[in-house]
Amino acid sequence: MTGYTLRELMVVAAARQIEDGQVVFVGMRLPLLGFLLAKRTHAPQAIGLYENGIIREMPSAEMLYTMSDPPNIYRATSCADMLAVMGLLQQGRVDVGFIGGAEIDRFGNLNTTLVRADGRRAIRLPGSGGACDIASLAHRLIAIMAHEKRRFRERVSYITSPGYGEGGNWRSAVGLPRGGPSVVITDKAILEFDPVTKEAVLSSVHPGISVDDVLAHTGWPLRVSKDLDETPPPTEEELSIIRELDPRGFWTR
Amino acid sequence: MTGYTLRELMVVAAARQIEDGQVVFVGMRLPLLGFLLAKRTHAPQAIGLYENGIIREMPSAEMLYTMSDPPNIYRATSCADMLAVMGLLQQGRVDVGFIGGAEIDRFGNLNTTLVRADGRRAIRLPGSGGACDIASLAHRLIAIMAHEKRRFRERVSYITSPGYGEGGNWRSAVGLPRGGPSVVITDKAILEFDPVTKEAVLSSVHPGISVDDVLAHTGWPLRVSKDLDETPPPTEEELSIIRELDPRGFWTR
Amino acid sequence: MTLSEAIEQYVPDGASIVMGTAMEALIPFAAGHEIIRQRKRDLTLIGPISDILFDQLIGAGCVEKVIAAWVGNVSGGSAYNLRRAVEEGMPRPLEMEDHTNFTIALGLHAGALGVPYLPARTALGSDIQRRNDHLRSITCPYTGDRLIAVRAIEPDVAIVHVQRADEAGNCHLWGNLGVTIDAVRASRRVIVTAEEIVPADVILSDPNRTLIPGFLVTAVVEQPWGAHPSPVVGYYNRDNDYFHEYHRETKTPEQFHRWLQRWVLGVKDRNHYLERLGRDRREALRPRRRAPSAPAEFGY
Amino acid sequence: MTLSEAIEQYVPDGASIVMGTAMEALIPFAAGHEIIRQRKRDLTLIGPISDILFDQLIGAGCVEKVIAAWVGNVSGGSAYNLRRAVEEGMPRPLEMEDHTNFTIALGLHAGALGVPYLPARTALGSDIQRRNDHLRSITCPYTGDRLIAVRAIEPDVAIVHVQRADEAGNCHLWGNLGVTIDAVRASRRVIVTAEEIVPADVILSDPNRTLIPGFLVTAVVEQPWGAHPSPVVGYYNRDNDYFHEYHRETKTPEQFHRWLQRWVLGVKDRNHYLERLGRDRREALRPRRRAPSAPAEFGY
Repeated sequence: MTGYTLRELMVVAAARQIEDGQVVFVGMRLPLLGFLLAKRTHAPQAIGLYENGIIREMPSAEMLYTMSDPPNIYRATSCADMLAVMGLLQQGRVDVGFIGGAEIDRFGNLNTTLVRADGRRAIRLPGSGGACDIASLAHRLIAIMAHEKRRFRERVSYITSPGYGEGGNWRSAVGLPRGGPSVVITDKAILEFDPVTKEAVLSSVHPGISVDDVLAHTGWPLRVSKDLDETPPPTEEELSIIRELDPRGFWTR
Repeated sequence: MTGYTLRELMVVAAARQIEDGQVVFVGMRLPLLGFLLAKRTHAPQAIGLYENGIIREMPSAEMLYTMSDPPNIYRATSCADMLAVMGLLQQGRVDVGFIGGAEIDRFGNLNTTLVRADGRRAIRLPGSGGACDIASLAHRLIAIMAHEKRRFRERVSYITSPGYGEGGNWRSAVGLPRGGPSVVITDKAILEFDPVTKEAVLSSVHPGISVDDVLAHTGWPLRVSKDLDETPPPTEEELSIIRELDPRGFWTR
Repeated sequence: MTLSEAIEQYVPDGASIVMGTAMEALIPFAAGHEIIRQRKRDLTLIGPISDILFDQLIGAGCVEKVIAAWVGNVSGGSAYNLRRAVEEGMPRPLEMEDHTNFTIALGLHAGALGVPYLPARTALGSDIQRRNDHLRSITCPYTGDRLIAVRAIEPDVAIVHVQRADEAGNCHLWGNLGVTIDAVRASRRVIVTAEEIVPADVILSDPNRTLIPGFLVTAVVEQPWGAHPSPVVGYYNRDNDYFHEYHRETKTPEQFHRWLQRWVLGVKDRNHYLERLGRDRREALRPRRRAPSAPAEFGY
Repeated sequence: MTLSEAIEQYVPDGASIVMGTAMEALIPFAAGHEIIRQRKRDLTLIGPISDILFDQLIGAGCVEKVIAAWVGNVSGGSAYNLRRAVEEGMPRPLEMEDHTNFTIALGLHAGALGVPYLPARTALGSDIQRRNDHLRSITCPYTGDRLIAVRAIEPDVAIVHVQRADEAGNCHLWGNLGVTIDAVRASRRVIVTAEEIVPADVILSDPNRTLIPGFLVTAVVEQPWGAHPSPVVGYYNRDNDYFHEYHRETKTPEQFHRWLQRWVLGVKDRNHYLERLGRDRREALRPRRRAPSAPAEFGY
């Protein structure tokens, strides 16, 4: 694990989820870095949508704290309104969407609204923002989050962003037109979802992390794929680009 | 009737329907001239909406053949899309709307789609454009048309733009949120509508036109108001402005 | 890609096409004429109004159905080919799906938003609503109000003309927009004709004017005067005489066919058309004054 | 009219106010702080996200209800006043109507279009939908699809910050627009703060950038730096440090009250605030390069 941080690995794993020419609902922080890394490596034609109304192909020249920072506006492909980009999302024109989460459960449902822990007062979180929309409407959802037992719970206490609900064909039963979580990228591992039951399956562990460690930090008996991989580490090229994008390590250290 | 044409009188009558500060769905030809005349006389703060997306307070400097002509864009208040202006109309923000018509009936329903005359083949007309929307959604509808028996029919053969339907509270029964025809300005007279039955009533005849002439050119037994007026002729000021707006008499001669 | 190639590749027989989306301005006449020259058949034309372009396509026998609010000659009145097609089935029968401007706009907006319908309060009680199964009556789940549900319109192709675009199809357009933005987003394919192809830097300098992003555009073609005789603000004014001439010269099928021969079938392409139009006539339509927009500052 | 007069006249106690309509940019902090200074009470705040402005109003005790998709500190994380209000009822209980960004946008769009609701495919199966009676389940009359009906949102007041306006309130704004246009149209009253009041000729030179026409505007106030610490492209960048400081300095009610005293209650008006901010800090936020938009030609 020398030579790179787990966050750098997460950025690389995120970037690898983007194919060239795809339309990506970007988000901020690690997903944004992942998008920029993908643009600089294997997906130069990828297109980024931001829920504030920005469509952007050319990466911004400076680091962004928020998607509405002036460097994200300067030389954007288009600056329109939220409805314009949400309309594209609802039409099914978005291939991949990234979101984070405070809690996730066995079927990939995410909570960023209200956390109820046993015997403690409920904790109010900021809420959905566009996360629920991305989770509802993108073709593939990538969730990125810290792998902690209190976050990986059997059932989330509030479904902010629908995953596969109770599993199986729940999504189409409730009327969601497509999509669902495809991959969960954590600081320990990568989870995918069973194509039939829609239950999360451990598919890849990061170098230096044991399966037992992952299982110990997951709040339900996590299934392990019979084709379990080790997450490929960042290449030299990927690392040098990330460090150019985040020179002070604000996000990745 | 010396000194002005009936079309000039119609423009003046249209202008007088606009109060200062009102929002007007303008249309073209005589209504446009009426709007411009009102702006130059008693309603300098009136605001014009055009269904192509233009909002305009400053009158255009040149005559328009269509509402999308460049002089209507130059120094407009706003150029947006159709939904923006139709949204304002649907919200109830439009005080007055003007439309023309090929046929009108006793309850102010207008037809610009399909004319069926006895024993003859149906005639296809251009259709609604925005007329049905204006008739459905403006607070007050002003219709402007030639007064001919074949146009003023007991029942129109096709309701393109709803007036009062079958009279009474028909509009609210079908779900229309407001409005209805307020005045019909013809080249012979002005018709208003009974507040209860919603039947057209002859309220004013133009100078030099007899009531019998109007009745003879109306395809149903037209009620005559007991307060029948003579339409006030244009003032010198009004006439000189109209002739400045339409110097070659393209619309008003 | 040439305009001819774009039409050949992306406008198959039987396609539904939205055109004339900026109302009386920016009508893609060059593209429409190319469709006629390529003898496309069984098309469905969609638009709020279309001025005389729809009438020409109808008269040339390309059209099976029109979904529109108004078909005519805006400054002239009736459209004779439309009348002949509806009243006499000439040159072929024509199905009309009558709308209002607003219901066309909402149908395309529904398509652009990815919903199967949008509710509205217009056209209630009209024969337009009663005779159009895509304008059904519904009840609001909150207020109980009676509304109409305007069904989504999702054309196969949008053809739009704009002031300027870059080679990737990112477009700057201005003036009245009509239903252009929603039409582009609602359609499966988008063909853009542009007065000018400009360097990407020009487009990137003003992302708020980039109302059509290139990734939604299937083909972009530089076509100066591509909207003549309709106007393109900043480039040329409306050729009103041309519309009046069309009205006078298409009253009978024979007259129309002479007109069509002169302006469409008998010209090789748009350059040939412009030659026939003549330099003087074009120059007379050019703006007589300059009026550039004040800059907006995008520096940071 | 001064900002203080505008807030006094048009923001009564109990009003519903949409703010932060351009997301993380152009947030009307000057207006929000004036609301706090005037000790308005029982407000309903509406917005997709609000960054820290909503948190400040909540902490100051002005707010009864929030209708929003996200309330926090975009670059910092949690908003402590929001948490205290929801979790502990401090300084007063707070009702939350949870939305997604898209349902807020659609609710305002419904208001702007004058319909009681709009259909959507988002949030189905979520607890957001299940617990919000303004996001009811409906069935499409054409396809039978299950949809949600997003109820119209019609705020009493929209408060927006823009780059430039004329004295009649015709506004030029650019950059990401968020839900600004629909919020303005959906609201009964509109208060605009503008970086600059410019001559009408500047605004008239580009009607396509006039996204807010003056006749919809109730009051327009020149307020340079009116959005600080949020960014206004072309005028100033985001003051990221300020957001981080806010996060560090508002963890307890006592800390928040010190912060509020320093930046809101203890300053007379925006000029006083800017003085306290200091010239150097402001200058450091100014754009370091110029990047004017290419002109669009409106001559004819």
